[in-house]
Amino acid sequence: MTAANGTSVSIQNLSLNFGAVSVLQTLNLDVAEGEFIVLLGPSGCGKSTLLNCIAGLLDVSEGRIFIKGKNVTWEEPKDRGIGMVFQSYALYPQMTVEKNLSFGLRVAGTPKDEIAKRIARAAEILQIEPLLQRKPAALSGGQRQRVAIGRALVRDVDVFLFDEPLSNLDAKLRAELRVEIKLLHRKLLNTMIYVTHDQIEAMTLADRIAVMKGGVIQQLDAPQTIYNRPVNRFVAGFLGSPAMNFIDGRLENADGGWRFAADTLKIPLGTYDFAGDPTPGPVVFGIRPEHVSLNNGTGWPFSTAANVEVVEPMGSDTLVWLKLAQQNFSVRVTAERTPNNDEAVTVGFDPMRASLFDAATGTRI
Amino acid sequence: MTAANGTSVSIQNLSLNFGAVSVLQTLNLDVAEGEFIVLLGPSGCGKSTLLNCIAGLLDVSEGRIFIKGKNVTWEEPKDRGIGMVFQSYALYPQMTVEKNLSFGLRVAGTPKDEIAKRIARAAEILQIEPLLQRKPAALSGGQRQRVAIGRALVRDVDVFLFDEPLSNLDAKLRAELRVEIKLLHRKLLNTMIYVTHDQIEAMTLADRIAVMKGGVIQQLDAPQTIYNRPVNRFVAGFLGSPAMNFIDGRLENADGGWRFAADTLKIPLGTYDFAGDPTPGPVVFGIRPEHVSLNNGTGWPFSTAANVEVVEPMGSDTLVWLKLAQQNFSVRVTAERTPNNDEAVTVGFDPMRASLFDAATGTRI
Amino acid sequence: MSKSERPNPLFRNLNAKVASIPMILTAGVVFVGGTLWTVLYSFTNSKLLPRLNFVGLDQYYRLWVTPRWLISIENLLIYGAISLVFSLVIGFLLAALLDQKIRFEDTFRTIFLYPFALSFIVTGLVWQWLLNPDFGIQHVVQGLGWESFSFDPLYNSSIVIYGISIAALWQGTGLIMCLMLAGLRGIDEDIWKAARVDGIPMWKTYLFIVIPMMRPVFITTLVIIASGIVKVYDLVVAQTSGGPGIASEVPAKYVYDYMFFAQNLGQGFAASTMMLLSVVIVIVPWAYLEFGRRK
Amino acid sequence: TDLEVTHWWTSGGEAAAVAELAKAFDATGNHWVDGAIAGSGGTARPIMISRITGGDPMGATQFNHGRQAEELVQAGLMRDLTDVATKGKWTEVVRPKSLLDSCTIDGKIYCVPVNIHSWQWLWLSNEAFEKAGVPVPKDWNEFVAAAPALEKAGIVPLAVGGQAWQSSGAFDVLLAAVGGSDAFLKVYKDKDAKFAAGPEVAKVFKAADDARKMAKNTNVQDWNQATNMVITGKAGGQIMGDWAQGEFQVAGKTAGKDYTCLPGLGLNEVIATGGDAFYFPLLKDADKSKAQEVLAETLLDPKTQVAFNLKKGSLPVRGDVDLNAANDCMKKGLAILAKGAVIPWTDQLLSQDTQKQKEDLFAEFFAKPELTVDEAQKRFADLIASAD
Amino acid sequence: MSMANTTAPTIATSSQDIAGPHGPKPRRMLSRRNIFLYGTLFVMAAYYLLPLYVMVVTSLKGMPEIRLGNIFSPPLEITFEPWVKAWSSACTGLNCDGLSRGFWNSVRITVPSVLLSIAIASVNGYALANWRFKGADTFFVILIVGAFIPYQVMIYPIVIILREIGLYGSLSGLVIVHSIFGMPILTLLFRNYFASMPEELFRAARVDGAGFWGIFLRIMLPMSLPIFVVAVILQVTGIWNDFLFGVVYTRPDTYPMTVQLNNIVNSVQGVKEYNVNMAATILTGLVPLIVYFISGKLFVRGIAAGAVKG
Ligand SMILES: Nc1ncnc2c1ncn2[C@@H]1O[C@H](COP(=O)(O)OP(=O)(O)OP(=O)(O)O)[C@@H](O)[C@H]1O
Ligand SMILES: Nc1ncnc2c1ncn2[C@@H]1O[C@H](COP(=O)(O)OP(=O)(O)OP(=O)(O)O)[C@@H](O)[C@H]1O
Ligand SMILES: [Mg+2]
Ligand SMILES: [Mg+2]
Repeated sequence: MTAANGTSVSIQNLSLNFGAVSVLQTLNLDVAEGEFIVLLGPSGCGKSTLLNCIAGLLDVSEGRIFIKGKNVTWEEPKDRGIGMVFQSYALYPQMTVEKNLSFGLRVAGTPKDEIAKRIARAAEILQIEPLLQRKPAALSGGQRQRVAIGRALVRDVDVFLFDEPLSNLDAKLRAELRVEIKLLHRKLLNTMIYVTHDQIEAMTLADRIAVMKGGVIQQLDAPQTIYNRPVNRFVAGFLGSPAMNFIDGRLENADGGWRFAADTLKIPLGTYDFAGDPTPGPVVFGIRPEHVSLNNGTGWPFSTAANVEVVEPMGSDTLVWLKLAQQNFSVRVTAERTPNNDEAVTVGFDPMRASLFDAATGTRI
Repeated sequence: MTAANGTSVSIQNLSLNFGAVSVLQTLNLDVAEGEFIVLLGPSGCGKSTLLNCIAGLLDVSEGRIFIKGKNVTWEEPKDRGIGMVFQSYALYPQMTVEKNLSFGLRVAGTPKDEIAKRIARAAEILQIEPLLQRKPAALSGGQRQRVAIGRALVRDVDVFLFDEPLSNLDAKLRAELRVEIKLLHRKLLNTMIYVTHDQIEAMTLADRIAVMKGGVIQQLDAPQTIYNRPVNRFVAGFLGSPAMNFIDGRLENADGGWRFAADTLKIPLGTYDFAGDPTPGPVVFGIRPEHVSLNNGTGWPFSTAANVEVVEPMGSDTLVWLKLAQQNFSVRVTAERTPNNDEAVTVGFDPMRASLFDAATGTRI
Repeated sequence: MSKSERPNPLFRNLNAKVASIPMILTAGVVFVGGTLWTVLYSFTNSKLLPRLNFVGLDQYYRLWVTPRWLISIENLLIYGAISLVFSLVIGFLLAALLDQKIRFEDTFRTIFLYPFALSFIVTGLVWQWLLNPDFGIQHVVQGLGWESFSFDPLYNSSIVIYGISIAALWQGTGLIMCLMLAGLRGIDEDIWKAARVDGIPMWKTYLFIVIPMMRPVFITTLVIIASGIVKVYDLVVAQTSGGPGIASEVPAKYVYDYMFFAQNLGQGFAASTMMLLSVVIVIVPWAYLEFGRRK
Repeated sequence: TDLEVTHWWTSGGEAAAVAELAKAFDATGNHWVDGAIAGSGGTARPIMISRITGGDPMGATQFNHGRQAEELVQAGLMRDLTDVATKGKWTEVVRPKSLLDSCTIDGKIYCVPVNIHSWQWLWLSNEAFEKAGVPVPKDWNEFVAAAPALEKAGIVPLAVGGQAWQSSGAFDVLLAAVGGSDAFLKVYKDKDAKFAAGPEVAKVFKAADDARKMAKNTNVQDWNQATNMVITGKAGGQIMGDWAQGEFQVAGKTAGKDYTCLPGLGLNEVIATGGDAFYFPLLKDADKSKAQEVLAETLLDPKTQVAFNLKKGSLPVRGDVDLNAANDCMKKGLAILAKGAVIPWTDQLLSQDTQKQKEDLFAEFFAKPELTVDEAQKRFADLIASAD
Repeated sequence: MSMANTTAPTIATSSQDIAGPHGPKPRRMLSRRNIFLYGTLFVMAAYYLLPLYVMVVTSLKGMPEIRLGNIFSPPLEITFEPWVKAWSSACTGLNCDGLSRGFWNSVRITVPSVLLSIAIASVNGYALANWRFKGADTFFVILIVGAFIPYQVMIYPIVIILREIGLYGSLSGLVIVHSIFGMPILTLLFRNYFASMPEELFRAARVDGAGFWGIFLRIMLPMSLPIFVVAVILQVTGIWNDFLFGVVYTRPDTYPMTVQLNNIVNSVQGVKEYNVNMAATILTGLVPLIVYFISGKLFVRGIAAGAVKG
C-alpha cells in the first residue's frame, strides 16, 4: 500500500529478535524491479536472518515487508512469489535432480507437461541436462549448486534470494559460477537479493551493495562508490583484499590547508574531497594498497621514504609490507617490480584516493 | 639414516592404498630443514592422506618416512616430533583454551612450571592470552584456528603439519591469519608442511610448492617458477585467479620460425622459450589474464582486435571477457581503464609470457 | 486477501498444533490428568475401588512408618546408583571395545543385545538358578575344588539388591551399548587424530575428550535408564519376589502390591505419588534446561 | 449362551479341574468361554477388577474365598444370588456352613464356594529322616527336636520358599497348631491386639523362630521348588497347603511310604476352610444373566463337585458327596472335615491389606535373623490392632 | 631370491635401507592389545550367553533330568518335546494349544500398535523439532516425566478414560494404550533425530510450497528410515513382550501370546515344567530377535542420527 511503485521488494522498519537478542533493528531497504542487490557483511551480522524474513521463514518482530507492492508480512513462504537458494544447497537427498527441480511444481499441482517444459528450460540454462536422473550424492559441489539454483528457477518467481550460494566451493569453481549467475541475471532480469561475505562476489555481481554490521545496514550504494567512498571505517576495512591501510593520527590545520599528522608523518590533504566541514581532532587515515605506488618517480602529491619489512608474493601481484608512522602499511605492486626485504623505498600516493574517518565515531569526514 | 643431511622430512617411495584404491603412488619428497612446503591440489588428490602418513595417522602401504634422519615409518605419532593442525581444528570442545593447549603436556608428565612457561610463550606468539579461560564454543573461527596452532606449538616439535587450516574462514580473516602464519614461520624457523587448495595461500606462504593431482606430485618448485613456468597444463590451469586463458590450436613452422595457429589467429613465437625441441602438431596456448594488455599502444610483439563481451569489476581490478579464435579469453585491467560492453579493443601481449602445452599429454613444450 | 495484520497466534502453525493433539492429549489428559487423579485418591482410604472418602495424610503417615517402604526406597537408591553407573560404564566399555574395528562386530553386538528381546518372566528364573548356591555358579565353582567359594547374591539379604543388578545389567546393557556405539561413531575423526598426535593414551582420550563430547547421547541414555530404574518391577518379582524377606523390595513393587494384592488403592497411590513427586523434582528443572532452550 | 469365566487355574491339574466345570456347564446347553490368567490373584485380580469396573464384565469370575470382592459387591457391581441359593437350599448343603458366611453380605449371597483348600499340612520326607537316622516325626515338636540330626546329615530341616505368602502362611498354620484354634480366632477374628502381644502368641512366635532357624538354608523361591527339596530328600519337611500333594504324585511318590503328611502339624488337627469361590458380575444381557444362574447351580451340583475336586486335589464344599477315589492325605482331610474341626481361614477373616502387611512382616521375620522374636511380636500386635 | 630381485630397484641405492622399517607396520594377531580386546569381549560374551545356554539346555531336557538339578549339564537325552508342547499343546486353562494360540493375536496387536505409536511419535517429534509452537516444550517435558510413571499406577485412570470413550476391551483401546506409553521415549528419539537434520532442507521445502504434511511425508519420511528402524525395534520388543496391558485392556479371545507365556510359566499351583517354560520364552523372544537380526546395522546407524545431537 505504501510501497513505492516500481519497487520489487520493500522492507519497512523491520526488527527481529530472538528472545532477548535483537538481530535486526528497524531496517529499511527498497529494491527496484530487476535489481541485483548484494548483502555483504561479516559472519553473524544478520544477513541470513534478513533473507529468511523476506522469504517468510522467520516471523518478524516488528515492521512490514512488501513484495511487488503487496504486504506479505504474514504470508506463507510459498505465497510470496520468491525462490530461494540455500547456503548448504538443501537438495532433497532422496530425490533425483529432476524430482528435486519439480518438487515445488508438483506440490502446487502444475500440469505434467508444463512441469516438463519448465525443467527442460532450467536444465538448459544451467547445463545440467545430463544430470537429471542422478541423485545429489552423485554430483560435484558445483553441479549441486546449479541444481539448487535450478530449483528456484523453475518456480518462475519474481524475486530470487541467494544465501551465500558459493561459499562452499573452491576458488576456481567459485569464479566460474559467479559468471554463470551474472549471465543468468542478464537473461532473466528478475530481482535478486544475494547474500555473501566475499567482497569479490559482491563487487562483481551487484547493482547495489548493502554492507551490514550488527543487524544494521551501514551503506547501500553502487559497488564502486562503496569501494571508493566508504561511509565509515567499518565499510572501508571490510571491503578490499588486501585490506585498506589505516593510520591513526590527527587532522590539523596547517599552512592555510588541512593536513593529516601521525608521528613524524605529515600528509597534506589539498586534493582530498571532504564530506563536510572538517574540524581538527583525532582521525584515521585510510588508503588502499593498490592506490599506493612504490619507487615510481616523484610526481605524487605525497611521497615519503620507508623500509620494506615483508614481501608477500601473490602470483600476479606482490604485497609489500612496511611501516609508516610506526604502523603497518601495505602496498600492492606488480610481480616484476618487487623490492627486496629491507630495501629502502619511496612510497607515493594521491590523498584524493584516501579516506578520512573520525577516530571516535568512524564516520567519513 | 640414508636421508640426506639437512633434510628434515624425507619421504621415499611412499605408496598408500585404501583397499583396492591407490591414493598415493611411489611418492618421493625431501623437505629441507626450516623449509615451508605447501601441498596444493584439487579436492581428493591425496593431500590430507599424505599429511596423515607423515604424522603416522595412517599406515603406509609401501615406502619409508624419515624425520630428522630417523626412520619413523613405524613410529607412533607422538614419537615423531611433529605437531599437526587439522582442517576442522579438532579442539577438545569441553576444555578451556588453556586445557586444550596443556592437555598433551600434562599427559606426558611435563612439570607444571614448564607447562605454564610454554603456554605463556605460545599464547604470546599467537596473541590469545585473553582467551585462555574460554571454551572453544566461545571463540570466533580465527581464534579457534590460533588455538589449534597453539596446540601444535606448545609441543616444541621440529615439524609442523597444517591441513587446510584456513579453509573454513572468510576472506578477511584468511588474509590476516596468512600473515600470522608467515611471521610464525619466520620466528620459529621450523619445518612446515602446509596443505591447501587455495593458490593465494600457496603463493604467499611457500618456499616451495608441491602441486599434486591424483596422488602424484606434478611439480615441486618455488612459487614463481610454478606460476610462470608450469610443467603441464594441469598446473597452469590450477594456479592463478582468474585462471590462465587456454586456446586450442596447432604449432606450426612458418617463415623460418615457430608460430601458434588457431582459426584465423596466428601468434608468432619468436620470443617463446621452448622447453625442448618443438615439433609441429596440436598444442594448447596459455597466457594469464594479467599478462595481457588492452588498448595499450602497439608496442607488443603480438596484438589483435576483439570485442568486449562481459565486464566483471572486482574492486581493485576488472576482468574483461572477450573471444579469441572463438574461445573465451579474459584480460585483467585496472579499474580505471575499464572498457564498456561491446566495445572494440586491441589485445596485446608478449608470447614470452605464454606457456605452450602438448595437446595430448599436457606437458609443457 | 492479503494478511497484512499479525494473525491470531492461535492459528499460526495450525497444522502442527492439530498434529500434536495426540501428544497434547496424552500429556495433558493421561499423564497430568492421571497423575492428579492418583494424587487426589492418595488422600482417601480407597480399598479395592477408588472412592472419595478422604482421610487426610493418613496414607502418607502409614507409608513412612512402614519398614518395607523405607527399605524399598533405600534399595531403589542403591539399585539406581548401581545400574546407572554400571549400565553406563559397561555399555560404554562394550561400545568402545566394539568400536576398535574388531572382527565379528555384528555377532558380538547381537550377543550383547539379545537379552533385551527376552521376557523377564523366565529369564529371571534362569538367573535365580545361576545364582543359586546349591546348583548354580557357586556349586560349580566349589565342585571344581574351590570349596570356600561363596557366591549367593540372591539369597543373602545384605547383598541381594546387588545380585538383582547382575541380571538387570545383563538385560539392559545391550541397548545402552548400541546407543553409545552410535554416539562414538558420531565423533569427528579429527579429534582422534589430534589426540594421537598429542600422545594422549587411548583411555584418557575416551575419558577426558570423547565422553564429554557425547553428552547428548548420554542424556538420551540417561532418560532411558532412569525411567527404567524408577519403574523396576518384574526384574525383582522374577528373581526374588522381594526377598529374602523384604530385603529386595522396590517402590514400584510396593505400589503394585498394595494396589492389587493388598487391595489398598489409597496406600498404593500415596506411594506412587511420592515416587512421582521425586521424579518431578529431579526431572522437570533439568528437562526444561535441556529441552526448553532454543535450538 | 456363551458365558466368559475368568480364573487363575492354569496348571495341568487345575486346568483339568476347570474342564470338569466347563463340561458340566456346557452340558446345560450353554457355553463356557475360558479366560484363564495365570500368576495368582495378584496378577489376575487387577485384570478382573479392571474389567468389571471398566464396564466390560465377564460372566463369572473366580476369587479367593473371602473378602476380596467385598467392595465390588458394595459398589453394586455384583449379582445377588440369594434366589438361586434359596432354590438350591445352599444353606443346607454347603459344609461347613461358615463357607457361605463369607459369601453373605447384608444377608444376601453373592458367591458360590466351590472347594476347600487347607493350609494345615506338614509334608515330611521319609527318606531324609532315614538318612539322618531319626524316626519320622509324628508332630511339630518331634520335628523340631529332629532338626539338629537332619542338619548334621546335610539336610535342610524345613523348606520355606522365599516368597512372602509362604512364610506368612506357615506362621498362620503354626498359630492354629501351636496356639490352638481359639488363639487363632482371637487374633484374626476378634483382632485382639492385647492377646496377640501376650504370652500365648509368644509361644507361637517361639515356634516360628524355630521354624526360621530350621529353614535358614532353603535358598529357593517357589513353593514347588521347596516341595521338590522334600521330594528329593534335600529337606526334611515343608509346611504347605494340600496342593503340594500334586507334586508328590507327579514325582511318583506314595503317601506313607515316601512321604508323610501331618494335618495341623500333628498338634491340632483342624482344617481351615480357605478356598475358591465364583462371583457373578451384574450383566445387562438377560440371556447371560440366565446363564449365570445355571452356572451357579452347576458349580454346586454334587457330580460336578466330585469331578472337580478330585482333579483339583481339594475338598468338596458339600458333605453329601462320595469321594472314594480320594488318596490318603485327602482322606485324612475329609475325616477331619467330617468331624467338624474347621476354622475359617485368613482370607475370610482379614482384609487383603492386613494380609499383605502380615506377609511383609513374616517375610522379613523368616529372612532376617536380626529381627528378634519380641520385636516381631510387637509389630504383629500393632498390625492386628489396626487390622480390618 | 626372486622376491629380493623384484624389490631391488627401490633399495639398490643404499644397502643400509634394508635395515630400516618400511611398508606397513606389522600387526601381530596376538599383540597385547588384541589379547586384551578379544579376551574382554569373549568374557563378556560368555556372561551374556550363559543364561541362554542354560535356557537352551534346559529346554532340551526331560522333566526327570531337570529334577536332578544340574542346570549346566548338557541334556543326556535331547528331546524337542518341550518345544512342541510350548508351541502347540501347553494349556491355558481349557485351551491346550500352546503359544500358537496367542501368536496371531500378538501379531494383530503388535502391528497396529507399532504402526500407530510410531506414526504419532514421529509426527510429534517432527512438530517439536521443526514447528516449535508456544507451549510445545511444556508438553514435551510432561511427556518426558511421563516416561517415569510406573505403568501399574496408570491402570485405573486409563480404565476410566477408555470406559468414558467407549473403547474399553477393544483392540483399538489397547492400540491407543500402547501408543500412549510408547510416546515419551519415541518422541524424544524422533525429536532429536529431526532436530539433527539440516534446518535448511525444511526451509527449502517450505519455500517450494509444501505444507506441514507435505514436508513430513515427502521430505522427512524418506530420509529417516534408520530412526524408524530403531523405533520399530524398541516398540516391537516392548509391545510384543507386553503382558499387563495386553491382558487388562482386551478380552480372552484376543489375548496376546505373552498371556499364554505367563500362564505356562506362572501357574502357582501344580507342577512347573521348566523345560517348557524355557522353550516358550525363547519362542516368544524369536520375533523381536528376528527383527534385531534383520536390522542390526541400521539399528546403530539410526540411533546415531537420532541421539548424537541434543
Ligand atoms: N535461533 C537463534 N537464536 C538466537 N540467536 C540467533 C538465532 N539464529 C541466529 N542468531 C544470531 O543472529 C545473528 C545473525 O545470524 P545470521 O545467521 O543472520 O548471520 P549471517 O549474517 O547470515 O552470518 P553468516 O555469514 O555466518 O551466515 C547471529 O549473531 C546469530 O548468533
Ligand atoms: N578411508 C578411505 N577409504 C577409501 N578412500 C579414501 C579414504 N579416505 C580417503 N579416500 C580417498 O582418497 C583420496 C584422497 O583423499 P584426501 O582426503 O587425501 O584428499 P585431499 O587431497 O585432502 O582432498 P580435500 O582437499 O578435499 O581435503 C580421495 O579420493 C578419497 O576419496
Ligand atoms: Mg548466513
Ligand atoms: Mg583434505
